[in-house]
Amino acid sequence: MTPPVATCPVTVRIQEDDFDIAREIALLTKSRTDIGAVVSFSGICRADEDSANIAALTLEHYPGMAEEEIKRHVDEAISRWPLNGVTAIHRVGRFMPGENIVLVLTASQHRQAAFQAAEFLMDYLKTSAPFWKKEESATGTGWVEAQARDDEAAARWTKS
Amino acid sequence: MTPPVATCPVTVRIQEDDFDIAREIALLTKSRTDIGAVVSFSGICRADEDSANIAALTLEHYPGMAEEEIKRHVDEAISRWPLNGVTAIHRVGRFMPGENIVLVLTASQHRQAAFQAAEFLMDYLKTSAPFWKKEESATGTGWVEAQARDDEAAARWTKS
Amino acid sequence: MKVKYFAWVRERVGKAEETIEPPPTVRTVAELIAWLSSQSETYAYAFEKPKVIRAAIDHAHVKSDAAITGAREIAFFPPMTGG
Amino acid sequence: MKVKYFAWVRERVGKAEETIEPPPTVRTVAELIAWLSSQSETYAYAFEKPKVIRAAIDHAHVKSDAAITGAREIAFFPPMTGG
Repeated sequence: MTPPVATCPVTVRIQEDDFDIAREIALLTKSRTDIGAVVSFSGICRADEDSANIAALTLEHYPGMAEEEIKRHVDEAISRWPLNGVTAIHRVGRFMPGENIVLVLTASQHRQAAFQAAEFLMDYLKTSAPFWKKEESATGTGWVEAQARDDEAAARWTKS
Repeated sequence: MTPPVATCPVTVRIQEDDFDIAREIALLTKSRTDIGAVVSFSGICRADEDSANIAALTLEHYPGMAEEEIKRHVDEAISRWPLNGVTAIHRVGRFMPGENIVLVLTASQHRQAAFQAAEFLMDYLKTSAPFWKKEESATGTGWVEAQARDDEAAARWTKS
Repeated sequence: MKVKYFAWVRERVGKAEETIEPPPTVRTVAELIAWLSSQSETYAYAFEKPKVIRAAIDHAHVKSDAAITGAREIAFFPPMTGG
Repeated sequence: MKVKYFAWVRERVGKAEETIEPPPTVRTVAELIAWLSSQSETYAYAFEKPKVIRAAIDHAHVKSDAAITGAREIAFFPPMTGG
């Protein structure tokens, strides 16, 4: 007997407004009793990015491609792990330290799948989704450089 | 120059009442600008535990030891990863499918530390914190058996 | 010393806690389990598979060869299933 | 074809998008970068380190040897730093 295919609702949004984690989790889990684990990752604007003192961060994206690229990776995550729901929200605009930037939610029967899928999605959001950060600090304004450690983090998911 | 020691507030609670993830995240992050990543794990009562149809789950714990055991593992996590805050809340009592059971929150500058610390804490909560689950299903009532896969998950954190 | 029981160990023993006075020849957790099992069918049933039983002394997990000398509180329970 | 620029590539080129008509000898992303760079100092500056530049054709990441034939929209940008 093949197990019933779990429904896996997917939400991908790019928006200027803040997100509400409790509301997004409720949307993912309400009136379902097959979800045993929900992992949420929220990425927050920090004041001390690489020791420079950040006054604000501006996030630019490639409209159209950004949504498609995130959805491609969500589909990849769903093909790799038994997921019961995925939400990915990336904000764009100008942010002050302490403000939310990105949210990834994964729901599954078991915790390992939820943890791994959330890490996978964040690693690909960092390295593959077309978003760019510009920092404003006391010493001026500049584009954030890509980090080798983020490429390494994404590379560990490559199937050999 | 040594980096400033990050303050890492720790909250460990065992309670019958439900928790509010948004409130707990807000308590962990408010008026701080050094946190770049918050990972939350919520464990939820499922209806289909090991294919039996669960009507309800009762969670029993060892008062005193349960809090101490969780705190020991939180301290271990803080010594292993650069964390800016940890919250662990475990509910006890009787739960229906869909209800929250456990919450682990980890905050850090970077996502890897937050993800790894949350996974580490969940693996140890499963195998080492003195809690026991009893299931009520259509076929009767029985204590949940420990899973070999949970012991294996916890074993991967053992320092060699 | 105070002894506490949890989950199905508690159900089989029929009580959540009690105070016992084992003889001084009982020095380890394993010896305490053997001594309790010799006291009645109830304990023998609760501890019939001693390898499955976990123990804690004063809120810390211990192995079956741990000394019970000086323990204020010993607890017996099945493998944990929280989280 | 439509070309879009993002982040510091956009700032250096001085516009977010434009429509270009490269000659038919320009067949790949790398050749398009070389051709654009030959058009003016502005493009030469924007693409001065072609290995750093990422490209997408019709919303999908491509390598520099990808064919541009039939592309509706080509985008150039620095390595991504979202998340």
